[in-house]
Amino acid sequence: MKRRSFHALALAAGLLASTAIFPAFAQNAPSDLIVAQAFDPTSLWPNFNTASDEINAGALITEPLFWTDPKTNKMMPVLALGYEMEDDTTILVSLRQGVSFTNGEPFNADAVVASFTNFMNPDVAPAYGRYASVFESIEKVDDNTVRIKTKSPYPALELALGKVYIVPPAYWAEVGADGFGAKPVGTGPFKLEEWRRDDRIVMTRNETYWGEPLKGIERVILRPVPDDMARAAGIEAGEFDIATNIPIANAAAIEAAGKKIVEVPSYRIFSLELSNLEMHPSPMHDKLVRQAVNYAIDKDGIIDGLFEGRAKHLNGQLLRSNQVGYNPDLTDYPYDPEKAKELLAEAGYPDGFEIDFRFPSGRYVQDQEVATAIAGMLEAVGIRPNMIQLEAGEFLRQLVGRELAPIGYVGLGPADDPDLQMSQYRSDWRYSYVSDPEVDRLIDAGAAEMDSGKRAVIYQELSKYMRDQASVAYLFQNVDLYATGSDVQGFLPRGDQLWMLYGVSVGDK
Amino acid sequence: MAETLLDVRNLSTAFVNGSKKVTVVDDVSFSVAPGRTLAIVGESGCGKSILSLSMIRLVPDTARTVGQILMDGEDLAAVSPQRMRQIRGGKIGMIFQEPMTSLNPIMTVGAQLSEALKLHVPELNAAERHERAVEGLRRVRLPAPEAQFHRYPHELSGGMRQRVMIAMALSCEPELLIADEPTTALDVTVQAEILALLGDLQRDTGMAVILITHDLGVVAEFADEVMVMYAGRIVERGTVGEILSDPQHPYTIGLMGSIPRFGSDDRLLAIEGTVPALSAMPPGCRFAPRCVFAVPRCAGESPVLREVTAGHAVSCHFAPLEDNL
Amino acid sequence: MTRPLLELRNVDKVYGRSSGLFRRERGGTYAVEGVNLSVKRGETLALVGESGCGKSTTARLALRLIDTSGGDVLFDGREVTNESGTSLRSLRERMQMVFQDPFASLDPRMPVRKIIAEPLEVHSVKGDHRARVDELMSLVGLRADHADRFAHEFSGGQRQRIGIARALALNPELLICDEPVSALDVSIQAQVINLLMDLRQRLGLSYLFISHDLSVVRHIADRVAVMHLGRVIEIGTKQQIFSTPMHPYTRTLLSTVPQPDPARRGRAVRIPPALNVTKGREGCLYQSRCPLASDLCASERPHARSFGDGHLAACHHAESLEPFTLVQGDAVLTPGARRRFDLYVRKRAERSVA
Amino acid sequence: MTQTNTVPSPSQRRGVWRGMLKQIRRPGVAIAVAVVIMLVAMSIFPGLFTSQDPNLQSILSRLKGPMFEDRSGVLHVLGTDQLGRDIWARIVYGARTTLIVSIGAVLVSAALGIFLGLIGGYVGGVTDAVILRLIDMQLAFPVILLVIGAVAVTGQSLAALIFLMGLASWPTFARVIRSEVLTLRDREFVEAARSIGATQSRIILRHIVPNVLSVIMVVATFELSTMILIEATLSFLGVGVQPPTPTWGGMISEGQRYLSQAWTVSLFPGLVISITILAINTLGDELRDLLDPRLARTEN
Amino acid sequence: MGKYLLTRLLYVLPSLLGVLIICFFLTRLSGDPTHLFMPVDATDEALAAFRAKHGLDRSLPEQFWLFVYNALQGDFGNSLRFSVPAMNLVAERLPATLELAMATLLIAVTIGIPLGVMAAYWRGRPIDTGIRYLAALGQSVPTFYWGIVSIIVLALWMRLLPTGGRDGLTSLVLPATTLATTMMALIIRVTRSSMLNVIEQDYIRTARAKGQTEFVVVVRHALGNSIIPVITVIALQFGVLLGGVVVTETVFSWPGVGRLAIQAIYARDYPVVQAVVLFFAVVFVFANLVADVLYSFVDPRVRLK
Repeated sequence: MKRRSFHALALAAGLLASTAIFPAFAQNAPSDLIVAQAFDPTSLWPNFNTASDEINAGALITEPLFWTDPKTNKMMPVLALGYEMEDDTTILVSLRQGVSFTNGEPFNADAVVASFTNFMNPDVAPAYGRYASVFESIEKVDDNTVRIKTKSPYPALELALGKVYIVPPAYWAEVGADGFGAKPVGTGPFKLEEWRRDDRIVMTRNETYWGEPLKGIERVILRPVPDDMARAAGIEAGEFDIATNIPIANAAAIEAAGKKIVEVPSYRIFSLELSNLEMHPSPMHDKLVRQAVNYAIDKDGIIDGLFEGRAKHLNGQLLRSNQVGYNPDLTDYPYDPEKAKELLAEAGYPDGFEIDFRFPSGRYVQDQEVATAIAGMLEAVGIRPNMIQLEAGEFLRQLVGRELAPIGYVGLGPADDPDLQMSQYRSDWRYSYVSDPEVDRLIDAGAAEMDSGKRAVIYQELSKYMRDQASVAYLFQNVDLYATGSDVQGFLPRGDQLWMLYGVSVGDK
Repeated sequence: MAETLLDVRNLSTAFVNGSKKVTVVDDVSFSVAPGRTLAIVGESGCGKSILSLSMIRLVPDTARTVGQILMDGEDLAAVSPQRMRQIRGGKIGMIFQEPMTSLNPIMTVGAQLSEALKLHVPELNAAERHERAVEGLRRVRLPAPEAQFHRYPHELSGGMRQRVMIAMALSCEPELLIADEPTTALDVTVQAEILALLGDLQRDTGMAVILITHDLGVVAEFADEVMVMYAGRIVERGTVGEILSDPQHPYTIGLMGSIPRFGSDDRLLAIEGTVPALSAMPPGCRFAPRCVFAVPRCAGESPVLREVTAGHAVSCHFAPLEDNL
Repeated sequence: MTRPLLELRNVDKVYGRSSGLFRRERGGTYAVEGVNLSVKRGETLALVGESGCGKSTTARLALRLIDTSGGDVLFDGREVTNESGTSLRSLRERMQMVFQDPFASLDPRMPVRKIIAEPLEVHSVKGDHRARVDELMSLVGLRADHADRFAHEFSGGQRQRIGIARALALNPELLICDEPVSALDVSIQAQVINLLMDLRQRLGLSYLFISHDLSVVRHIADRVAVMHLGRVIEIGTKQQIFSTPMHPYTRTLLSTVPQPDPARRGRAVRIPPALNVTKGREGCLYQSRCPLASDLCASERPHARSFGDGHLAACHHAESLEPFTLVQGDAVLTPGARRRFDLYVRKRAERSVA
Repeated sequence: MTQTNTVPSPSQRRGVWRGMLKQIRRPGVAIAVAVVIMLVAMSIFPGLFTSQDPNLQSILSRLKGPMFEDRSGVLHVLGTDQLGRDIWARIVYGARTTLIVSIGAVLVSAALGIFLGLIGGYVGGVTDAVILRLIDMQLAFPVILLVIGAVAVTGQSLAALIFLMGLASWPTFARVIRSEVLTLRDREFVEAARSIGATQSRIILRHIVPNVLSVIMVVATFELSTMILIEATLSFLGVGVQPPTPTWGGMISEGQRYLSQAWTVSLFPGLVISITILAINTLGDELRDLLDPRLARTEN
Repeated sequence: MGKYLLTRLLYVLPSLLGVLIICFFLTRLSGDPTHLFMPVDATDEALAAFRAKHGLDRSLPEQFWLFVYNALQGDFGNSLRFSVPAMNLVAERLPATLELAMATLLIAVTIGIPLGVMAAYWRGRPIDTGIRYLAALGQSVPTFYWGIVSIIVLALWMRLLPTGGRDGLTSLVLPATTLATTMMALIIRVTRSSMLNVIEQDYIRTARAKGQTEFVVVVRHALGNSIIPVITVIALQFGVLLGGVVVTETVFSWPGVGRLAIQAIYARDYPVVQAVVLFFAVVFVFANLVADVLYSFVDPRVRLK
């Protein structure tokens, strides 16, 4: 029996199913700069939080006094004109004149004093307590000058000064920190037009901006795109002009599509914490074992293989080559599994041992992969790691709770200063897994020294000592990958993943 | 029989499953005249329901039907599906056994009635349809037909539902009504009522009725002609008087003997054994394994249906029994 | 008079009167109301009525498969209503049930041997269960070597035999048969009826036999109780009920039974359909269908009155009923047909001997 | 009963299993059975299917396509993954973990669901109401969120994962079993068992349970495929089975990062999952068609 | 019916409360979240201040009572991360998620039901086999994999659709179809099995005996009667759908509740997790309530009293 009418139904349904509607999707105006980051900010006040995606967004509107320029690695004045030290603890900062906030409030010493006062109040800016505690007081000298006092001589002063973003005091008093975070007003090149949470932040050009207008950019649109693959696909498809945190696996394809990849050596240093804390009894208390771990790991394999060369060697130390205190005489432990086995035997573990190995998943670039690779290398010399994968939040909790032991895979990315960097290994620091009086002594010495040359010597000594002790297993320095459209010029982020659009232009080369 | 409304010739229906073929209705021929009632009698598994569905071509997809179904000179076995749809519900109405499940539970009585009208009397407008549907409900003596129109099947009792089914089957004034066990699921009191109603309606409209039943009592009350089926074949055919008063086939005799009657307290004359499975039909006479008169010949040779008296046909090697045994 | 084997005294069953957490209902539906019945030893009491009249409920109340809402059920003088646990189970050894649907009443996942042996297991009967099952199967006319098959491999009639075998496993005194043949084909039905009658004779069983088919009832019963909307409206011996029915409803039931008699053609009797009465159960529940209904019927519930020798009927107008004659069904066979029947009976007997 | 719907020769069908055996003659079913047998063999004797170590890594020969032969002459039939491990070997060895996790989770949820479903359906009343509320509660709690949240608490052990996935999925069983029991409870053969004096526990264990087993099988096959997917999704979200233990879901989620570079890395485990689920579903459908239970019977 | 709905809602309340309580303890058991919100090098004072501000320094029972007390007044606390009421965050992202869910439902239903009907109608034929395999395929590919593959193929290679974001109808297509695959597969299966059941019913034969066309028989008589299990499954799958939202929204940068949820879980933003879970639970309950109401429209035998 034929059931013709039913065939008709089937046909209609099939057509309905297959005919998706594909109208051309909205193209963005050429003068829009679309930036894809991983996360949507919680606040557009840069001092609300320390996450780079948030600071980057807020810093397009609100500006700091100083900014360390990644091109020169030198501090350049932004809202300040310069500073001079009256003594070891007193700084006189002169301010740029004729600048005003987009709501009409003038930028002057009062605004700076008010912003510093906010910054120094742990209730208002709790995230910056470590830097705020540096400052003793701030006072207005005249409309264009302020005097800042620190509690004690502080070598990383420029860094601290650069953290403070200047807000209009009257507006701030009116809306408070939360209100400001939602609707910031600043002196920067852009002002907020629209913020659709988790979707987009639209900023338009600040017509009264004091500096050079950015060529070819009328609007900046920040899009949170949490999935790495999607972000890479978006820049490849030309939907974004700038995308951050590009997976290495996608870099080649993006370049092949005619886009640019920007490689930025990160401040983030990757190592294995090999705990010798009393609370973590393990073979890692033995220097020979720690050295064995260092010999066992094929750094080249990781850097060239897993990262396709887009990572840097550490050269057996935790300071980067362009930092004060870098020791050019040190080199990486060579990859020598035989030596590692010998050392293990010498330490009394000819048959190796089993040990917990904790690592995050989803916190660092290819973290699970690197950890698995390292586990394989350790296994090869007889150290049988029991892999414990930690979800990102849990990982962070264990890190600061000193639970990431006996072996933990970490990538620490402190601010760009040898003291801040090395003091993470002081035995009493919250997440230090090194307990060594000599290390503590050298760290203290470095922190008290204001003279750059003398500091360098102390840190070089510290690095050498730690390498000999194999206090950690040295892995690599991360390289952050950014991608930009072919017509975006001058985009260069910093190693701490912060970027400004100063000097960026879109259009003709 | 003067004129013939429906003439079924050599109708066979078989289920085909891969290489297996199971013949459920085997070479059945009969005819019905206008205004007359033909009862098809048999137990479950005798093929009577498939026969009725074969006539209106509603057998499952796996079934194959051959033979002729002539109605008003048209061979229903050969007409187009479109034409067949016009005939179904138009010239031929059908009532099924289960009034509880034969009505669509999610449509009102009225909607289901109107549906048939819409299909076969498309010239009616909505108001006329409504009127005719209500009239149809009134005709089957459903109390408060206007109210019933808007009710759902589950709100009606079994008897009322069967009335609705009848109203539906008759709504387009069919020339032939096929009633498949229309009263089996009903209480005796309701059964009596429905049968009486069917009789009245048949008198009024002059339609022919094919009544399918296993109940010889129902046959006695309602049928003119009777056709007894066993295992897919006609075993005996005749007028109601011939079949009930003068049964010839051993199966018919056994069937009558199985019925407890108000007169006798004797042991029932049950037929031993069970109906053979469709897939395992005995060769020869299909009743032979259960037949008290069976001889080896029965198992090897299928008897033909032949007339013992005019119009009274029996399919048994020994018919008429008393002469041939 | 000896003590009846089973006795129901004023038994009620009401549904829907329970009060839930959020609703509080009153009234409810009487499935069974004020039923008085008794089954004597060796007797078959038939319970007849239309569907929904409460016959199956009554059977389940007797077996205490459901609890009564009021009244007493006595088995061999013991209160079934109050029994529980072991003593209830010991009562059940003596009182078993055969169910209507041979397809639904056998566990599809159990081989027949286990089904039949289950009562033996449940009641921890000692001895050889295997032999007992074989014995039971041959008793009900099944081949013992089929015992390892599953229920669905049997035909309807055979399944019903399995059900009967299960019910007989514990040597009960009373079988409650709930429409045991109504789902069967005519020819099979006759086999099962014959079996039940044989068993009664051989094992000295008593039956509470529930059926809507008056022909079957007439064939098998000693006494008959007619139920209508949850109440017994007439009870008496088979002769009393079939010859001198004293309730109009009984008469209607009797006259609507179709008989295989061509002389009856077109003579169907009509009565109005039953109405479900849940509210205002005042007066006679049959009044809406009754041709004799009067004001008295509307205001006063008729009580069962005796019409001699255990014949009770609940009708105000029983005395004013006209004499009743039932059309007999088999007076019409032609002489040839009679000869054929005789031949058939003879042949049948010969074959069963062989 | 008329014979309108009679499929020929129903009386010859002996139970589900014989029906199943008959169906095997159909090519689709035969393939499904073969796949399942192979999977079981793989998880018990992985060594029969590959001679390679699933965890042996070689960073230099990572992300190679199918039929890649490395320097030592080893042929990687399906290529290598992001750490240069043999994909086929990982698929073979991954079968065990994948099946252990998914079957384990199904067992946990079945045990819990069947128990509560039986109790709820058979006992009824307040108990049933409470169980229904529990079902509501569990269903309203998104599985993924529950597992992510709980894994943070329990840590990512295999046992915890199995337990949590099972815990999150019991309502499917409970609902189906409950409604099945509700209809069974009033079936005549259960009444028959009561009439011969069988105890409650006997009725549940001997009559109800055997009759819901087939439905349980159908639900279980369905749930099994769901579990494989949930495990994959959890791996994607970073809370799946611990590396380096291979699971198919984990392989997809690791491999998806290299889709633009080496799409085969995630494709092959994906294919294996599809084939597996196809096979399981085919068997499940076959079971369903044989038993005709309605998975989604309306509640109450 | 109003009374019925009210009763249903009353029944649901304990379930919702249970969900909230489980959620509360589950999140609290996952440890002190302070470090996740503060920089790793934050001072101890700042950490203490943060704890005090959000009541994290109190004992668990104390926190619980405070939580219950506030929750009863409709206050689910402020997000630890955003410092705004958690419910506001959910409410902000609600339209996006509902839009996605509705589009998904629409796609799954408009494709799934006809395919399921066709499979049942042509049971055992090649088209049935094909549709069943299609359904199995839809069920066997993880959502995230579909998502990424469709981004690469449709957005990157063919440039037909945007890779993500929420920008008009075109941006809805990919996430909705991705999310719809699993549900569609399930709808196909359930529709098929339900139709198989219904198509053998007596009233289908009645409709055919009336001379009704196959199309009307299938659509009006059969589909109408087989839709209830489908509705049930859709309502039940709403929970799963919302779970899928978590992944899909992340992959397609869809600014909805799912993404908020996953971020909140990773960040241990308790109040937001609670708010999201409660929201999911309420949506689920609501979906099932809608299903109940639909039953009574579809099937007159189901009466809501």
